[in-house]
Amino acid sequence: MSKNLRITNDKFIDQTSRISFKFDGKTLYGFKGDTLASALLANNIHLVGRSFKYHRPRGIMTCGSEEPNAIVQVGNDASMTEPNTRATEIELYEGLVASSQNCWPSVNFDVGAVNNFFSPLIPAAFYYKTFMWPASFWEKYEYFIRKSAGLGRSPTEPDKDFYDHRYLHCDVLVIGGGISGIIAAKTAAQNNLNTLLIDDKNKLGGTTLFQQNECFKINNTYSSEWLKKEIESLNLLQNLTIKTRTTLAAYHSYNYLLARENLTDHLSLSEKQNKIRQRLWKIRAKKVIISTGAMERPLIFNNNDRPGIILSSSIKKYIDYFGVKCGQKISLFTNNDSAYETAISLNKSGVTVNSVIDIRDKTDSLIVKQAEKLGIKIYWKHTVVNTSGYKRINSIDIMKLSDDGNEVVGKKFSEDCDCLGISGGWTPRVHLFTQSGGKLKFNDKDNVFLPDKSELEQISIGSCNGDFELDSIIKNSVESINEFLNINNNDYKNLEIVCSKELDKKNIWLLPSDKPLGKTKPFLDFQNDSTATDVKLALREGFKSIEHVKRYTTTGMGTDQGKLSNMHALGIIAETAGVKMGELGTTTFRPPYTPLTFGTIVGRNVGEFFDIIRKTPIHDWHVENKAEFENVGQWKRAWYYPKKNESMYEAVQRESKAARDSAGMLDASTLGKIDIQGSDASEFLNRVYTNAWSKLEIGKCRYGLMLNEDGMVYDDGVTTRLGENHYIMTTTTGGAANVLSKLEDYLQTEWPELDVYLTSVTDQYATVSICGPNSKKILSKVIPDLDLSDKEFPHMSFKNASIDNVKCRVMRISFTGEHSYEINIQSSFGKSVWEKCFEAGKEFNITPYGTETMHLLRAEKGFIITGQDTDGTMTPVDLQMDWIISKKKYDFIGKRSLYRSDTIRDDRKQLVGLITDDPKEVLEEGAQIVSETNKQPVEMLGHVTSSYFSPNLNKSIALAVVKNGKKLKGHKMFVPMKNKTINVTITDTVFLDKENKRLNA
Amino acid sequence: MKNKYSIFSLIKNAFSYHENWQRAWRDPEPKKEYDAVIIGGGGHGLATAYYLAKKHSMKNIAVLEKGWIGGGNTGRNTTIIRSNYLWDASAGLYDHALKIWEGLSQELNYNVMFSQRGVMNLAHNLQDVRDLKRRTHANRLNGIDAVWLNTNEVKKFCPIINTSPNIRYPVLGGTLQRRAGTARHDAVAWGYARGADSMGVDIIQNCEVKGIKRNGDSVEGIETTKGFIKTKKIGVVAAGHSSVIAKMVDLKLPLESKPLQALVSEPVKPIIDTVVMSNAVHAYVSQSDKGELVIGAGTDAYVSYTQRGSHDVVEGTLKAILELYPIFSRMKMLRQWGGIVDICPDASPIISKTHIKGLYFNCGWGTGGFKATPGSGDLFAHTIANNEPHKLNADFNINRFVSGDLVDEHGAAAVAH
Amino acid sequence: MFLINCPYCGERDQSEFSAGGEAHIIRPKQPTELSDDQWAEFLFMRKNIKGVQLERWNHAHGCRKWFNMVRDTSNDKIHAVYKMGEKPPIK
Amino acid sequence: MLNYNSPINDQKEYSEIRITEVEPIIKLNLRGKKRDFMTKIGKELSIIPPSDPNSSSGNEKFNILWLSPDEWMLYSNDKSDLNNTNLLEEKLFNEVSKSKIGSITNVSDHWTMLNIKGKNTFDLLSTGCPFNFNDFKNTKGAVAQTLVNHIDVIIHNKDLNNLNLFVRRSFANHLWSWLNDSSRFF
Repeated sequence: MSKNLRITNDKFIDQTSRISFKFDGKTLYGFKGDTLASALLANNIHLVGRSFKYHRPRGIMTCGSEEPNAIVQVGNDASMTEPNTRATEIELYEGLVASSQNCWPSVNFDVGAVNNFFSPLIPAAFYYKTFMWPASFWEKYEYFIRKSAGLGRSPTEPDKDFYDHRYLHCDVLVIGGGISGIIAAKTAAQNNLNTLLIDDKNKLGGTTLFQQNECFKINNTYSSEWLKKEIESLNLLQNLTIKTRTTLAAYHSYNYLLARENLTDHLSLSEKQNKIRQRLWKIRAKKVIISTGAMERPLIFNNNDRPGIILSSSIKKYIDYFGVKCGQKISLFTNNDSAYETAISLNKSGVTVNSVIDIRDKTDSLIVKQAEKLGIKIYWKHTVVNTSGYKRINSIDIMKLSDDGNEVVGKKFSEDCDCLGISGGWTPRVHLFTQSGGKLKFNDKDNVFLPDKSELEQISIGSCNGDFELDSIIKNSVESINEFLNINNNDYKNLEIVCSKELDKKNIWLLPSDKPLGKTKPFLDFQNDSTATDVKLALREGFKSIEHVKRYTTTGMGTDQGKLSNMHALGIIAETAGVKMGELGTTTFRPPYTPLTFGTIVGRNVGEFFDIIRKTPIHDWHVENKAEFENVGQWKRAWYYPKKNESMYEAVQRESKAARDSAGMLDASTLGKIDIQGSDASEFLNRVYTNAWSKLEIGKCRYGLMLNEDGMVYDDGVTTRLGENHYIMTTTTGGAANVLSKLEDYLQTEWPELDVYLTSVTDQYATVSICGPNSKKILSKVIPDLDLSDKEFPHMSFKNASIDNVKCRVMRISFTGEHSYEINIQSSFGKSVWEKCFEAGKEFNITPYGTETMHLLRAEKGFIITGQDTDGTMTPVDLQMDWIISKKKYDFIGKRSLYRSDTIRDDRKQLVGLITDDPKEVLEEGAQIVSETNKQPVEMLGHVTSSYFSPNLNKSIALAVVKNGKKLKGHKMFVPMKNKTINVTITDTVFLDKENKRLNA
Repeated sequence: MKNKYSIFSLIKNAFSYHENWQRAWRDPEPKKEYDAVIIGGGGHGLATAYYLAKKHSMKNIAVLEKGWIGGGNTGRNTTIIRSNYLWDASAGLYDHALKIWEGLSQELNYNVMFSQRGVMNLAHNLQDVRDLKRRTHANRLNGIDAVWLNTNEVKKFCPIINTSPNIRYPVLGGTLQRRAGTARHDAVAWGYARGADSMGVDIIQNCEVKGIKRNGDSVEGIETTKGFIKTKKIGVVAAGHSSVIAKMVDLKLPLESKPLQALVSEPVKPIIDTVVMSNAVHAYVSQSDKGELVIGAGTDAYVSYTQRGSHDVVEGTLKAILELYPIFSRMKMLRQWGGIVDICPDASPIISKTHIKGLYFNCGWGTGGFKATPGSGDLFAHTIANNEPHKLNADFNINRFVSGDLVDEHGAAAVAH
Repeated sequence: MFLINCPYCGERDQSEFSAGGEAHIIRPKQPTELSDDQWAEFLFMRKNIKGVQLERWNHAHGCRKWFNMVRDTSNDKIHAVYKMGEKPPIK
Repeated sequence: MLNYNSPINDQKEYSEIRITEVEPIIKLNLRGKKRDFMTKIGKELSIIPPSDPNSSSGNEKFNILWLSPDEWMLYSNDKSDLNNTNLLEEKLFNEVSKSKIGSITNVSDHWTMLNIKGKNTFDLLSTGCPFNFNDFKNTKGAVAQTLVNHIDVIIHNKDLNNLNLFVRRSFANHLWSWLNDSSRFF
């Protein structure tokens, strides 16, 4: 690093520990504590990137999160590289690799720069006005537009880093560890409020931390010295938590805030290993104190974007904090006092200050006098009209301002410089305040927006609240804190404060030039290359509202979200349109305050934790036996059990056949189970199901259909009467949760008079279903002492039993049409019972089957699956299940809707069976059904909902919904596929054992 | 007539430093009376006015906008355009729109940047597959381009998708509509505004509707912050605020207005060249010409007019994005925002007259209104001009909620469009 | 994320709750007596108020009780919560 | 004999965190609105179900956790064998459900009980739980029903940095591995 740009300054960076890093392939050196920006400047590198549209050379302009230009690609590893990172925020670490963006082949020679030459042709929003001919060519134009747009490169491999979340509840959250934030945090914590103080930098103290100027003293020491003692005293406070490197990202209503803590980005590559990279703090604060400070504005004049043009206060930080000179011959251009602080710091450090160009009339505040004393040249009432130097500023043109400040007068003269510091005054950081829904008011004196009304428990203090003088910052902060926390803290009452006060202000949003505006390039949004000229064009074309102008010119749409540009855009619009700033309103600052990494927002909920996995008590057995699994809601259900190299089709054919020929077993534990007790249980069921329940005998089971209030089928399942006032209801696997909350809703809001209690017992019981001609034999081996005779234990009934002294409930119900039983036993014994049944069944070749076979078997019997054969538009009548609608019952959920003019139509889509002419041809589920083949477009009468090849019937079968299907039984229909048409015949929905003989086989 | 936009007009104006461009639209004060007034200066409203003037030769029209045109959902959506809907009625409606989109830039002499980069809907479970195949078949028979892609074809079409069989909800396939794509949302509003204005339509911004004057069962005019405006025909295209306007005439609509959130990443060089939607895992993404990833989140379950939603919705969406695109983990969210969408129980819109004579409503677009903008405007204009619906919007009347003849597109709308 | 004061459990994060829409839409005691229009009114038509609205919420991941809320939909401010069956508190 | 399988059956140690599955434990869901219900339960168990929200009552054998104004969960302090569960369930069922003053449901296997101990216990929970533990952690016997990583849980504060967490059995495995994954960063 070039020695002569570093001064000795060990206060904040460790100049003894040298760090090597790479920028654009070149190996460079910096110190521990440097940012990439300060290290580059120390190496005399200003040109770091190219602008978005014109590809103009751009350099480091700030020292913080508002940086519009110096955004770089960090790292070159395909999985760990990060685009669009601010050099001003990257803490230097050993092995850091960074490169310029948006330039090709290199930042020094960028082909894209031709755009700058064509810039007269491409004003704001030019693309709306062209690329329209020939019509078909847009995609081709667009291809090139897309290529030249974008800034950095996205990673192309998955991220290897970890991210994490933490919830935190505190009494007081203080955002920003500058002088006022530190006072606030200390005061709150001292008064037994559990307090969190966060700051985005790695050290507390804000800009006061390095303020060593005679003009700013507290109790006869530099304000920085005084503040250091305050900061040290924080360590003694019990209930104060301090988080540095933590940026407040979003401020939502109800004082819910998101903050990103940066844990490893500043560590060397080796130190980063296996640590959490970033943590998102989800903060719920009773009270919030915003002390985010203010940021310096640029000045808007011709060619104000060259590398080497830097905000004056940043130049000060680079010299006073990092010990880095931004140049050897620096000129300063300002409309306020703060540039003089910079001048004095530079002068102290032996940097030549050519001059201070001040647009104001002569003023003699303390600090100005100080500067004059040091012999610094000042041009009062002058302005910079142009700058020169392509890749680095080398000179500026200066002219005198007219009295009204609207034009320049007199003779133009030049001044050579290698760096220009600009200061357009200060903008309070009100972003978070507005994010939280707070309203702003405009202050004409300082030309700033300030916090006004807020609904929430919050205050803004310090310069983000419009206090810019050291004494008033302390005085007003303390007052508001006392009032807000309703305490009385006198610690800061009798401080002896010396500070220079700004006596005179002057603000010109767009500084005049000697050239016509159209010929100049006064940049507003440096990243998006939108100029004051563009804004005026938008206004000329009738775009009035700030949001219109913003969108039309893309001002403020860059990665800095217009932190530097918004105020001037507003100012110029107001001036041109002749309205007052206040009336114009401001653009809304949307979260996040600074860009937030996707990984941080998601935390650890990636990969296996992307979504919850629910497992049945028998899950492990399915795994051990090589089952393939199907996702059903959050459940993992055994789908089928392939043997050796069996395909799914082969496995399902085998399983289905076995189940009907001898015996099969299914893990039905995922079905929802609701325990219903209470003296009105029967009445309750009457109201929620379409059929009648009062007469169901104890010990008997019944199938029920549940509708939505709109009459459409919602869920179904078997419910068993366990006792006089005791039922157990089963629901579909997917519907379980919704059914329970729907039923609770009716109980609590519509029928509070009913004495009914619902308790979910889905996870309490494992359900082993055994079906097939031999199921009875098998069960009798598992539960020898249970009488399984049809007389004692008929279809649709249940028995209490026990297996090895473990109680269980056995239902004789069937979803396959086979003679079958369901054993419900407490989950902890589920796997064991399953294994016992499997053992007992071996001699009968009992075959475990999964959901796919279950679907096939029930389809052979024409049983529906809600959600597959229904789609929220099917009534029970449409399903040809009229029999399940009680005619006697006065009311049940959804009944009224069944009698609306459309739902009573008898030509609605109805569930039917389909047989293909070619029994080998299996229809595609979702295929459409038509009655004629030679029309386009043709009316679609319905679609195939379920379709399988039935090994038991040895032919293809399908269920479908077809318009007026009931009446069309026996009719020929067509299923038009992409390349062929399949002939089908509409049939009854029951394909196998219409007489239900097998139930008792 | 306005001066035509073209590369030549750009060159010409370059010589005068672009000092001589005309206003894109006038900024008139409202007249005493109009033949028809459109409430709502979003894309749909401006398009309605444009087609009333263009096709139904009604020139004395005003569009009233509470804020600034295109400032509502038009300027807040994720600009996806497609027509691969399930039911005939919807397919007809949205494909009508898609056909207009295909020539819109030329029609308006304003580049709306409609780019047909394709929209792909992914299936993650067996029911997804059934539903999407059902849709694909229906689309094909409706003459709408849609093809089914198996997992490998999905990967081929969009290589950055994680199609590993080992993820929580593996990609089992998808359906692709190549004619579908995206457009530049602001340009649509501005293009229609410029076109309507040049035919004499008054576009009146910062003009809030305070009340609707009725005489018996027909409308007489509108009370606004800029005074009373007489008119016999009122077309309401107020999206999230439809119910607010309806209340002025004691009309209740089957609508709920809910926050819908979206976000963009920082701009990067081209990385994804199509639109991918996934209902099952709640993620959809495309990349703007500027390079930003445009990501749509879901709606919140509660009514709100705040244009803000809960953070959980955004977190859930990005979770799904990283599941399908793990390479985006280090990308950064640049900006998030919300819009207010008016949702019908059947997730289909209402383009209909009402029992009040001269009062028409165009609402209920939920999360999917942008894609329909040109078609919606065209059909609504037809309905207003003839006091009868066009056959393409006949099924989208208010009465369907009484008869029960709903157009249930929940399948298609499970997340958002 | 709202901070919702469950009438039974106290202040909890919004994520523990689920929203149930407009409140006090009482299910007709005799649906069969209603015309299609009246039934549609109950089934689908909503006030969808911009401003102070009465709505239903369920502490789904807490005590599972349904309750009512007075909330301003124009700024999401919650004015009050009250139990099922209770009269809305005067605003 | 059938063998008993609990979903996790394991214990893990991390810095200042110990997570253990404790099974089998009797768990009964108690529902009732009427006063007789309270007295009946009180008589049978010599513990009155607490009427204060988010609280619990108990003795050396049992705890009763408040779940809602008309719902409680009873669980035993010690591992218990099956027969006790059945006897207790039957007794209460007859006294309460049969006599129409409420309901009694066996949820011993519906819920899985994890014990979490150690200084970092609440930090661990805060990685995925929006609940405000500031007061809770100092209130012995406090009860919270909330979400941990989007999974419903019931948390019972037994002692300083020592709590029992109940999760539905089918979720237990997932929550277990999630908690372990989170713990390794402490």
